Amino acid sequence: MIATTVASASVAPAATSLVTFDWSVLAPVLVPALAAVAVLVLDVLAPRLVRLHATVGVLALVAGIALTVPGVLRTADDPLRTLCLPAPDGCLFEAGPLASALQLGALGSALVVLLLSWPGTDPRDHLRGGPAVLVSLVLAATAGAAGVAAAHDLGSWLVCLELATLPAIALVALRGDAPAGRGALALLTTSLVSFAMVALGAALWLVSTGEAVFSAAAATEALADPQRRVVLLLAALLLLAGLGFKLSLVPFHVWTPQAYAGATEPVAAFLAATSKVAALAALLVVVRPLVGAGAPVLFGIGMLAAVSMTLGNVLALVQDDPVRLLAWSTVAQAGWVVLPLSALNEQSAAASGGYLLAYVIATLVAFVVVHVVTSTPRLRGATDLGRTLTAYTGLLRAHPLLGGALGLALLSLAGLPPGVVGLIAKVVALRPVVGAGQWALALVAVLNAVIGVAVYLRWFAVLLRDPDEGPARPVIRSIPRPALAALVLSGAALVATSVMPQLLLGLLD
Amino acid sequence: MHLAGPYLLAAVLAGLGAYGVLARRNAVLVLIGVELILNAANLLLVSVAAAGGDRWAAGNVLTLFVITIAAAEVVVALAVVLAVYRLRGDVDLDDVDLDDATVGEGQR
Amino acid sequence: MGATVSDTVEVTLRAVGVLAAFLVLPLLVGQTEHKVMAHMQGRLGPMYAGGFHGWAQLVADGVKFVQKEDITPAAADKRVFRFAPAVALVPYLVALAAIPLSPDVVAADLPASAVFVLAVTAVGILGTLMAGWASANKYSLLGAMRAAAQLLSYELPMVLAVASVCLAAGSLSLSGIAAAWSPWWLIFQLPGAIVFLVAAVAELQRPPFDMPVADSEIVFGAYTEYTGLRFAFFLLSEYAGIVVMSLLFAVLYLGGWHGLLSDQLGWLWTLLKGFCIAVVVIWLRVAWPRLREDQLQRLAWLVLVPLALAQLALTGVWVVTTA
Amino acid sequence: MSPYVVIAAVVAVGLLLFVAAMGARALLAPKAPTRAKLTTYESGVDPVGRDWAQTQVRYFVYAFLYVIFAVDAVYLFPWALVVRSNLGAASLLEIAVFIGVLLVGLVHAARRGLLRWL
Amino acid sequence: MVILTSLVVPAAVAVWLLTGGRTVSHRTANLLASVASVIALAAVVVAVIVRPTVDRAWVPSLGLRWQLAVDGISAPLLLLTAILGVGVVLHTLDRPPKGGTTAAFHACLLLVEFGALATFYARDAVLFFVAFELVLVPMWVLITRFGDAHDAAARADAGGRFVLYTAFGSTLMLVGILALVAKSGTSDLDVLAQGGGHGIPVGTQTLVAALLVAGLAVKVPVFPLHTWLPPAHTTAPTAGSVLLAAVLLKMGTYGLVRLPLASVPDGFAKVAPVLAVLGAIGIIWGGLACLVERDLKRLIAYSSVAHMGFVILGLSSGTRTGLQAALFANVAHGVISALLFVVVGGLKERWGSADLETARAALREVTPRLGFALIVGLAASLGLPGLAGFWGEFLSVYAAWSPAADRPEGLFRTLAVVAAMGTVLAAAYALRVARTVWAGERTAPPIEDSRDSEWDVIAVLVVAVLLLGIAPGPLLAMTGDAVTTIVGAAP
Repeated sequence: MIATTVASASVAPAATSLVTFDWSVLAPVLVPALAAVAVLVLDVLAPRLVRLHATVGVLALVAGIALTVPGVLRTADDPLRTLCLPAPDGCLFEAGPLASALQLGALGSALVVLLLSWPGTDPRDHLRGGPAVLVSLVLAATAGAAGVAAAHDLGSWLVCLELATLPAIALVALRGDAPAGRGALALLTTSLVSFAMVALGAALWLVSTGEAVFSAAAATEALADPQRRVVLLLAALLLLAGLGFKLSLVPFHVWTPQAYAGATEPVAAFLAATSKVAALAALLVVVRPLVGAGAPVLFGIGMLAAVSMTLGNVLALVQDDPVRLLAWSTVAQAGWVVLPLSALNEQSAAASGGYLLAYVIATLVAFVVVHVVTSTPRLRGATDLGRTLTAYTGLLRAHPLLGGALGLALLSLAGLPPGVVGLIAKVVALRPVVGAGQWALALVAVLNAVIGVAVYLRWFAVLLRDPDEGPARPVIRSIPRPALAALVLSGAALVATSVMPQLLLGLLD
Repeated sequence: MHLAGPYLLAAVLAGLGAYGVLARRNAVLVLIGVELILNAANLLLVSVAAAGGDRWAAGNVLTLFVITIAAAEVVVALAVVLAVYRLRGDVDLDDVDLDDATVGEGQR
Repeated sequence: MGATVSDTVEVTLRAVGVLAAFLVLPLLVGQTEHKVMAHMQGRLGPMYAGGFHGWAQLVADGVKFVQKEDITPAAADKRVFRFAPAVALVPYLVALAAIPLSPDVVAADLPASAVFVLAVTAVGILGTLMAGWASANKYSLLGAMRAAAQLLSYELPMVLAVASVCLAAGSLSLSGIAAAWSPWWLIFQLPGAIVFLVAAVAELQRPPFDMPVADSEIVFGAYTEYTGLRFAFFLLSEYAGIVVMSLLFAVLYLGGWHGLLSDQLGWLWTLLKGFCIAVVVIWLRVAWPRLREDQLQRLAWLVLVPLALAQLALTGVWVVTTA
Repeated sequence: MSPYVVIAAVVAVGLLLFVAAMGARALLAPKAPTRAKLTTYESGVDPVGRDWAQTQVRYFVYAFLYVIFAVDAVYLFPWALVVRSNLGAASLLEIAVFIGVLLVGLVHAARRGLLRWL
Repeated sequence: MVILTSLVVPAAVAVWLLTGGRTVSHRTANLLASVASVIALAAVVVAVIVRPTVDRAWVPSLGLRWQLAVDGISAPLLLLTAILGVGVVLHTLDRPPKGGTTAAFHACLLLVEFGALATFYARDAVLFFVAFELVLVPMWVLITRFGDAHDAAARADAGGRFVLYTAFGSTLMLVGILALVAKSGTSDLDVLAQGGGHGIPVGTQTLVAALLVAGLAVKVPVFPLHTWLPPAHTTAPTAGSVLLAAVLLKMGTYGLVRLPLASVPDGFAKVAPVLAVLGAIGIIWGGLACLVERDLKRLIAYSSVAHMGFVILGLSSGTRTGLQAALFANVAHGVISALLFVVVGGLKERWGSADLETARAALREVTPRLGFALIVGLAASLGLPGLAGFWGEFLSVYAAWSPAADRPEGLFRTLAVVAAMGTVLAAAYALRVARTVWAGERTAPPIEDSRDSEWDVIAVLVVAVLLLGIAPGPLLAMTGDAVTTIVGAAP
């Protein structure tokens, strides 16, 4: 199925003399996509060299990351463009700083996920199809995520969005036990419904604007006409709802805890990080031309954000499985992510992206630690203890590196110093809302900031305890090297952005 | 070309599909509902293209894309069904719980 | 709409014409099968009904079927069970309407008739699936599953082969394809033709691809519970299928009405070529043993699909280099 | 007059044929149902178990493969129409990439034993 | 440079203690922390004299700068923080913390000091918020990890309340700050103070002021948002209580001066009467609670609520005197409450509980040093002339009696009367404590008197209480100029 979608993605840009074609601009998308196919070929040729497959994946992602740099360095008014047809606003692919930063986020988080699921690190995982399938799926979904960020027309947008989604479903199912099946089914049904909505929304977009590109000019023109305005708003609503599924916004969130709990931790990390980047990137592509759309969409996003935060936080507060906790926290954070969009001004897209990236870094670190703790053999032979909060008792003292990383991640998610990046992200997210004078929404956000603090400090308090208080605490003698690399990579990003938040925010403008 | 007919049909299809998605808690019926919505979308796209309303024949091309992606979705669905079958020994999707908002541990 | 009276008359005439062809041609093929098979097996076949070489045997069979009791099993899903024969039969009728015998002799000259015919014939399998499912019989269900799997597997090489022809002709219309045909295609499209023929036979569940109705294992597959006229409909649909596929093959690969005396014969050429193909299909039934389910699938995926793809590549390169 | 009208008429005629034939049957055929006659046929013995049995899930694999590969038809036929235009060689290359990716998938699946009939 | 020194040294030592030096002995950790806090103190002293400024870009995308400076308003609080920073570390020398590693304890103390100093230095509104948040986690750790060893549930509850209330307040404040920044276009506090809210409509000013006041009131704390304070004080270790009362509460009042009062004065004028009423209620409420409270630490916490009520009243009056009074009372309360908490913490350590009814020897009889310190603290607390508490409270009441022109005079005069009654309540509860704890004839069971580091800290604090009471002039002079820039030269 990856094959199909990859291929259709490659069919989309017709390489004729009519169309400009710049490989280097497309590279952040093409490199992982090609690597996904290459891994499958490698798997056919040399099925036993699983480390080689993983290496290819890692190298492709590193290359992809390097290739996003030119886009990051551009200004918002002058993005890298390619696949341009000879018409006004006719470019199908635009990589400005925001899009490139999101690409960077997607590729980077996928890199951490790949390192984390390095073959042989987790003896419990007998993944069906072998590591090559996992690597290939991750790469394909990452290509989709990178593509959707820069997509400018309905076609590549749809294809890339689903390319980012479908492999994720398969990834969840890969663990191959009952919860995985259930999680995959939940995710599957959700993404089917979401795709239906998005497709219908895209069709209505075309109907109302008469344009297959996300063009601000065409949207403005459609908004001026009362009849087309209704259609366009309906399209926006459908697109928003469809993406709400992917972003786990309430009321489209129910799949999140099931899928996270069913998947392996690396895959859950992938869902929480890369998939979310893809979803938000897709949303930003839609929202940008709608900046002038006015109240209904604005109100809708604000409502979604408020409800998501509240419900996510409240339910996260009562979870005992760290993965489920992180799942509900995703729901809450998704609310924060779209919060600035309710202001619908120039700042808000970058603010939303900035918040998302901060969240992605922190949540990745959390997942890395959860994975290491969960996959470590336990003292008294219990198998599932990493999946309860008590398993983290005294981690800060028992294993300072893991405990410190997790602690910093949790504080970042809570938005408390020393997790300064989380705090700055909250400032960034609230700024457009306050600037637009949406006081009610700001008040809800304030309340949720407090509940969020409670959510993460509840876990953090467990880390702080005396290690001897906990039951059968994990004996983590040594962390496997790839997992350590993942930890160092994501942890370093967290520390660096906490000390110098500009590293993160500077990417976006 | 007069577009009222296709648009009306699309609205009916989308409505039926939405009903199927919303009302039925059965996975297969949800899938059918989704297909209906997708066909409504395709119908809209094709109508726009037939009316010559867009540049680059995008309506037609998008229809192909939607069909492709829908097929890919079905493939993934089949794969997941296969996986579930191997776990549970049957492929009865009817009792798949679609609105499990379980707090804490999900029921096994 | 603004349809005039003459339009209505024309449409009715065309539809009735198709129906007439649909009722006559399969009988012709059926009778041929009776006789050809008999002679291949060293016997005479029907000799009495109607007098001359038992020409009316199938008509007599039909009359017999009408008079037989029609049983719907108590456990069956009755509506689906009763409607399944129509679903199996009507698609071939519709397909027949879109196949041109000559540029003029065609009931409905659709712009993309090649794709249309492929799509419509694929619906026929739904009748088998419905029959198998609604019978509430284990043999039926098994047969239906086999039939469906077989159709799925062979539909792909068939589609690829047709795509290759369309590519070579630059047209999706059967008339257009036949018009663009040249004798050189007999060699150049040979792999595709073989793939198409094999796939067509498999889709019709004719021997040697009759695993779905393998009587020694699953009685009569999806049709086990059927009796009387409904059963006859399934039989009819099989022969109608032979007619449709043979004509399609004739149009796609043998140039349809192109022949030595094309000006005079025209549509007769197409019929003649189609008849020859039908005889080949009959011959295959006599000459080959039944393939096992796994052999059948492997043939599709590991031989026919690659072959069809190779044909497609060949055609593509040829088209691009000569264009 | 659109050829599709003829198609619709043919469909109607087909259904009419079915209805007429069934009508004829109703007039001509005898009707004497008995319980034994209406039981499910299982080669002469009494039916065992439920009416609808579970079937082999492996048939799904073919559905699975079919959906993957049949989609290429969606692109092949339009491509067949335009390949003579100025798209030419470039489109050939693209369709080759497209089918190549599909083939990689098929080979991978075959290598993983998906096509083995167990 | 000195500003950075005073910030970087404690932070660096804290980080090292949390990472590399996790296993050092108590002595070593204490020595390091002492050195760090002494260096910080020295740097602060220099900074207060020299008044340097730091201005470096941090997050250009947000316009956020490391903009640090010292002026008359922050100088006393900086000094107070730095002195108490040394004090608490010194106080810990003979009391190895329970519940966690000593390195972590010292690191938390230093981090609180770092955060508080940064808050007082900050001249950028957003930076102020960031620094404000900085103290949360270390303080929370001090309460939940190192607090009352007997009752884990109470620790968790108190820590949770502390952190949640404060986070709520600070996020509310953030909304206010962001609104202010959005409206005025700058986050530079000095520019904001000079602008004085010109060009912002009064309605918006009021809203912004309400948000800022509501947020900061949690931290002060103003009645009815004070309910986090008693449990936090009760469970926190002595060092934590001292920092909490003497430093963290001051961040709230300091914020009130810096943000709403200076930046949106017109809006603050609208909010001030409400704030003043709440302050007055706090005075009475705190006093009444003290009359019936049995737990000594909790009692002092309630008295803090009352004292902060005076500060709030002074701030609300909108006059130069009121502001000066508030700033003075702020510092005075810092010193007094620190003294009381050290004493009461010591008692709790010795008795095992801070309950007034616990049978114990009278302090007058067995521990003259502790007894003396307690009496000084209580006397200062009730506002006895000649001690630190007097000037602030006296001037506050005076300012409330004659508030600024745009304040409702009748209301403020009533509040002045109420506040004056509050001082009577203070006297009553102070005497109650003195009678049950200090007086009496019993000599059993005996407890040890204060010595070594504890006595050193007490001595310094007692001296400070006396100095502030006898010679308020220097402190008032220090704040004078800055106050003038905020309220103008009016009385």
